[in-house]
Amino acid sequence: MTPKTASGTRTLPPAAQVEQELETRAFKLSEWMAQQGIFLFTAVLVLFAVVFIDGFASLPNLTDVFNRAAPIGIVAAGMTFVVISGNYLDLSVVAQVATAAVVLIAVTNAVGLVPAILFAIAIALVYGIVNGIAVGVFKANAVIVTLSTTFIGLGLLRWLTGGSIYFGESDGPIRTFGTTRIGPLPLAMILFIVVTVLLSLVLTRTNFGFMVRAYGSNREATRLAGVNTPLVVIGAFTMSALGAMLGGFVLAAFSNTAVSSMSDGYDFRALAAIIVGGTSVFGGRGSVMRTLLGVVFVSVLTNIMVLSGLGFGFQQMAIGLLIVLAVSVDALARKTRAA
Amino acid sequence: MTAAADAPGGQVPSDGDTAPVIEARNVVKRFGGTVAVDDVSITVARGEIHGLVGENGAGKSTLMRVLAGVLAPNEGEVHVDGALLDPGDTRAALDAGVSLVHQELSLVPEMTVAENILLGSTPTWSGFIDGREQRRVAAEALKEIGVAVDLDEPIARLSVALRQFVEIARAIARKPQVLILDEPTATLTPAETEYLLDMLTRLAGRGLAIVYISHRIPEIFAICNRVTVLRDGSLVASKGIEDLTPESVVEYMVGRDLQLDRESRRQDPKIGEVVLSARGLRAPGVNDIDLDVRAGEIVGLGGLVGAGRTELVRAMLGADPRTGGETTITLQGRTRRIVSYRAAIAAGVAYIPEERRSDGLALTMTVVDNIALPNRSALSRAFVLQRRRIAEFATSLAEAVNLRPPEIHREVGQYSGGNQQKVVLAKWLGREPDVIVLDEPTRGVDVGAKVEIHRLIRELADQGAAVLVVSSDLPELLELSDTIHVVRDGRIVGVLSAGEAEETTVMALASGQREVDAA
Amino acid sequence: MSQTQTDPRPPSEEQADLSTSDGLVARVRLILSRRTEGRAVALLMVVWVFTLLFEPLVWTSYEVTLGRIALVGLVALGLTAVILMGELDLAVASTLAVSGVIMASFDSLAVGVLAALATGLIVGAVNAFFVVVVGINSFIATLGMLFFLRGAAFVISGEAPVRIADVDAGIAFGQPVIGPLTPRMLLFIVAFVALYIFLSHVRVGREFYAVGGNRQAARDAGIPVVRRVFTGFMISGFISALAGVINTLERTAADPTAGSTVLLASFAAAIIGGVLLNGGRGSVFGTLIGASALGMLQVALTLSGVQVDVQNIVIGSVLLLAVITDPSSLRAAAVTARGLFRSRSERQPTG
Amino acid sequence: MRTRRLTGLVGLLTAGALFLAACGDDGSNDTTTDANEDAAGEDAAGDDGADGGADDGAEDAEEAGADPDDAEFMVYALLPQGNDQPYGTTYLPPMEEAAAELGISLTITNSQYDADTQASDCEVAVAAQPDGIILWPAVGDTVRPCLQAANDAGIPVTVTNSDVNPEDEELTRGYSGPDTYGQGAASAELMCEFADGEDIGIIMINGLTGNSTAINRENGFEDTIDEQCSNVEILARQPGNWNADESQIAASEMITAVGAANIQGVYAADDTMVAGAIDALRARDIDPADLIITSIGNTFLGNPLVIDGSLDGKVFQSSSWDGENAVTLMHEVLTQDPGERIVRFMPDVKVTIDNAEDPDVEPEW
Repeated sequence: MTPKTASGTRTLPPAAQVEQELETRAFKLSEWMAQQGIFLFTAVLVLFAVVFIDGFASLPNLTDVFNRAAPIGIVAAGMTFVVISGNYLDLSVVAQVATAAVVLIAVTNAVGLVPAILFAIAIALVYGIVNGIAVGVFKANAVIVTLSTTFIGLGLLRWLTGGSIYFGESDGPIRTFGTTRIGPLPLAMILFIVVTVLLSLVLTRTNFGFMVRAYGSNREATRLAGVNTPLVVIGAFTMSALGAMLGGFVLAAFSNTAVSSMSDGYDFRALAAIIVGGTSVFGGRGSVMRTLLGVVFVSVLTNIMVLSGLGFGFQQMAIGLLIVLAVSVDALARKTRAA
Repeated sequence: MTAAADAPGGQVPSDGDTAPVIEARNVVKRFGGTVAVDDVSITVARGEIHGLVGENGAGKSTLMRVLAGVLAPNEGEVHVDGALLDPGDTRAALDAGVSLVHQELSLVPEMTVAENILLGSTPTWSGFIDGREQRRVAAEALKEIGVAVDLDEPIARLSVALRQFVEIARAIARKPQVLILDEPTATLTPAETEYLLDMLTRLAGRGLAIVYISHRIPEIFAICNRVTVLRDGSLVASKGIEDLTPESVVEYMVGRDLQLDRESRRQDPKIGEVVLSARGLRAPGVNDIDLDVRAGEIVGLGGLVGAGRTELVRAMLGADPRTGGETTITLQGRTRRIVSYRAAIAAGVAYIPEERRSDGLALTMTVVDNIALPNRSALSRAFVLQRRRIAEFATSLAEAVNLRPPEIHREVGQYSGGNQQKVVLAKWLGREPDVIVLDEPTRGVDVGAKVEIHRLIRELADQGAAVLVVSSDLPELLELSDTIHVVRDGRIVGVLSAGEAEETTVMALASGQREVDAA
Repeated sequence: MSQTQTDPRPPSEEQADLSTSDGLVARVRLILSRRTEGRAVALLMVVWVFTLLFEPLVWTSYEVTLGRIALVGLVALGLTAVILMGELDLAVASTLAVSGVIMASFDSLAVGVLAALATGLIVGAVNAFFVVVVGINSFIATLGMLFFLRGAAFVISGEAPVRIADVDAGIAFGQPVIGPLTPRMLLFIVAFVALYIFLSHVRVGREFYAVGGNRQAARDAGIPVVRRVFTGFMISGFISALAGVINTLERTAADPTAGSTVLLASFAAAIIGGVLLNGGRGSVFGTLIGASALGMLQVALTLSGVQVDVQNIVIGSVLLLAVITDPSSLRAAAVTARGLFRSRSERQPTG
Repeated sequence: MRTRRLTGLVGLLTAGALFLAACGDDGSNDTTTDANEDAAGEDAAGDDGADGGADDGAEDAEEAGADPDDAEFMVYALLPQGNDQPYGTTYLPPMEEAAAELGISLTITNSQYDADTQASDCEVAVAAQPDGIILWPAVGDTVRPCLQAANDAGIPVTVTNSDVNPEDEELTRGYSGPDTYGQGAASAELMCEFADGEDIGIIMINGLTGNSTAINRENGFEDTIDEQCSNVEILARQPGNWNADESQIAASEMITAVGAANIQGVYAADDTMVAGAIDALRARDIDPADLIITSIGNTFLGNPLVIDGSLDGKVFQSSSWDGENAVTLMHEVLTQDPGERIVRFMPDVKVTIDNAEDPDVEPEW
């Protein structure tokens, strides 16, 4: 589970050093596949669907695809920061999404929309900071840390809310948000795009996002460049938490209901999308836009399978195969490059 | 298994039997363009301790790796007991009785001493580990080198010195005929070193053939019967110890016309006030160091691998925790204590680490990104990176360091060592540092790049920066430095001014062959 | 490092006081300090005290407690073998489910059991193939398998529980055979002893530590790393399948959704047991203790009528505690803390 | 008493935390002592979290179980859900009230639909030697061993919410709750009524894949359709996982798959999911009133839909009835020990526009 830069020894054997100095150019095609494969795959899949699946190309169906993609996509977009920082994943999104959804509807019903949102943000920050400190300061393994915060978080949520299901007012702001369309497009879908673009900008254009990528690429080099690395990690987990929060909002608004069990499986589903998108779990390589593609790819695939009447089991099997396939390409590319 | 392996090294008599146990014939080893070992032949006889000396990068380690079958030579062959060793087959070399004690430790931290000594050849009884046998062999090996370590102690709990000895015990346990030690004393204290040397003489006395690689001339003269000197990959001398003097060995090692270096030295540098200053600095591997670097001055840190120079600079800058002492940086009359690495960077320090690939660069990122990393704040407004400015900035720096080809959007990992090092420099040049610390700035760098890097370093100094250079490359050290501090065992054992510094004097100090009162 | 620089004595002496430390206390302390299970033992003791004081039932009806420990611990044992090599196996729960379903879909129990166990071995081999041959990070490879196998379980079972051929045999299987011990507990004990011996006294198993602790050194020493990794994953796969078989027999039916809580529980047990996720450190003994602590805690909390949510809060806290009190974590935190403290004093210049 | 236990637990965990920190340097590579000192502090802080969590637990457990001291009977209730599912959430309070009234001290477990956990809970329960065990099977096929064990220990078992397999019935003293199969069947009967002989195509939205209630309802519905109205054809089916979002998307996708024109009806296995399905129809500007839609449940989502005509009919299922009767039945068994097995089905009230406003079909969640 060690990211590559965390290897204990700081010196390479001299011979190995010399060898590494030599220019090692990647084999072009496999390289390209690793880099651009997801674009190709998505294109092929969509093309296939348009040709062979009746009704796939229809607007309502594409809307379904995006409705599938929106909540998980926003969560994945946020989690991308954690993955790129070389910390594998944030399991606690399960607890975070459910909490955000419940808080949004319950507190809106009780007090109002604004306090609800503020409260949700506060909770997201707590998650981000707790996970971030445990991983960034204590250098504890992200998987276990977020696993335990999931236990604690879900436990607290269910214990405090008694696990009830919450319904938004049938004409409340949440419902409005959930049903409003701009032109043919549901608002949630637009939010999904906007958030992804925003997060993508944060990752590629801002000082912070830059440090996250650098940290994921080489922790020590980043530290020696004078970066406050614990803060970077805390930041990454906070982005993940905020993404999870928005995902929870969208999920709640979509059906105007919220219940603590509504986000089951979001942890690994989000990670699956990120990996399929081609972001490397070794950190450093990847982008939010790739995650967007990954999410779209997975939803298109699921959609196709539902349209062709295939059951839940087959859907799971397909996703599993997909993950291994997508990463195999990357791995083989890395091998050919090393060779 | 060859017949040779059956003859346990321990018992072989050393009665004047000088038939070569191991023989390398016209070995050539290239790495891409660079020739690491050029047509070298050596022979080692039973009971002989064969010293192999040369500067860093002279090709000693590579030659030994060939002998031990770790590397396959491009040309030439290795014979053990007259039998040809199939190249690049570690297992075969081991079976033939050639054991290499690696320079870097290759032990499993969580396994016990006994287990590590027999790692890979664990005695088993139908699959089950034969604990008694394991402990017996391990104990025997340890007894043979006369070190008492608790067999059940996990390696992780041993001192580096003891780990080194366990490595040796491991080599001995394989009942080798030839024992190759690559810089075994690099991490040992004088006492431990002395102990190791006695041990080797004892082993040789029992007929073991030993190849001993070291920079440290006194050690060579303490134990070796023959000495082979390598320089730039080729063999320059191979004589019996009686025909050599420490001075002559150093001459052979260095043996280079020094005129060129003289000219390229800086003439009358304008040296100002003390900027970077360490007092009573203590850290693992660093013993109570005082060090000053003045504005416009290039201070060189000479010494052998493992002398503690890297530890010194890292502790000085707070990159690694220190156990005592303090560092200050004085600029425009304002003195700041350097309490953390980030404080040092904030105070205007630039640090080019020794391990470029693991500590210096984010290899999966582009040149621009790497250059931007330390300068990100300057290049972003309201936390937003300004792409165009960064690109221009990077381009200009890429030109300044003469990056070839200057494709700033290429992944650094795809550049050669020399170019990578230029990128490391570029990313710090951007900050116009007042203090710049370089650790082995030209290791693994081609000649062309080397010259340019030297030029850059001088320019920095001329602009009034305080420069501290760590280098194991003597000509480089002499060529660059205005003052040279020689470090040994974590202490500064000599300070030489550009004028009086000769390669021989530096080497003599570094290797402890000569103690001089600090100039 | 520091020792080498400060300690002038030759190593033989330096070692003397450690090795020849007579006096039982020193001996014991030495032995203990070498174990990796310390924190797990501490936790177990706490749980013991708690249960003895407040839930003696945990002890009086020990066979129940044992049953729970076996349930939590079995898969964790197999997982430990993989983690010791610095790899991960997220597919254990799905393997458990799919092997159970496969077993139940045969008309003959015997054949079914064999088929299920074979499935486990194959799954392990496939995981290993992707990890060492293709070169995928085991985390992802097994993540893929997690989805795939779960899906397979649904497909094979037709998305509904499958009753085993011979229900009475299943019920009989749930009954004690030796004293209060049911086959599940016996198999758990056997698996533990076997793995313990394998990992500490069999060369192949012991070399797992080398593979996880310093893979390069392992290669240099001529250890066939690839074969070891295969072995490890196949052990994990086999044990998961075994757990699947046991559960299916005891429940008299295979449930495609089975094992929902297994994956995380096993990890928790191993981590609390002091197994280092980066590999090379830990032991099945530690895992056993971790599993026992978790199992007893769960039983005790259940008996106390604590609802599952609160149980999760407690277990989560314990787990978090276990990771941040890992020595390396404590050191890392200490360094950062010192850094913060220093940079505050940095403000006022001196001299 | 439970409070005492838990505070004990908390205290000891805290002690344990410090203990752990103390043992912090076990097996570590040359640890620096000061590191551990610093850390001990860090860690004590970390522990407060655990502390807080468990404290909550303390009070909670107090609320959860009735005061045991003057309890006549001690009963274990092995449930597969609780506060993690809305049904369970509305099932528990009436159950606990009833227990308090009848002087029964309840210990409730939640296996979260994991058969193995429930089996283990069952062992715990049997070991505790209570007066009775109320069982809500997590996976119907897997409970026989548990029943066997209870029987051997002479502990009466009653079943709630979803009945055990016929061959296991002799091991139980009674069943109260909805006939989950029957609910599916009743919903199908509604469907047949409304279809009224014409050939129609419908889409089917089921519960969580693999979940026993989901399976029973699906079978009940499908079998009845086959027997009573072969004119109704199930064109497509997908799981909605008891969840409005999933159900809405799944429904919408099935509409795409089979074509809106071919669909004259929708069946969803519960109210939450039918609400999602109706949203899906609306989103495609299909007026749900034109379709025959039936479901099962008692949520606040359901009845309004019936009233506004979009949901034609549903089978009312009262979680409170369910929870309350689970206890009363057990009490009956304990006090008057009736000979044969009592089966008390929750009345399968069919809710249509005619009776949607009746108080006895008042939504509960």
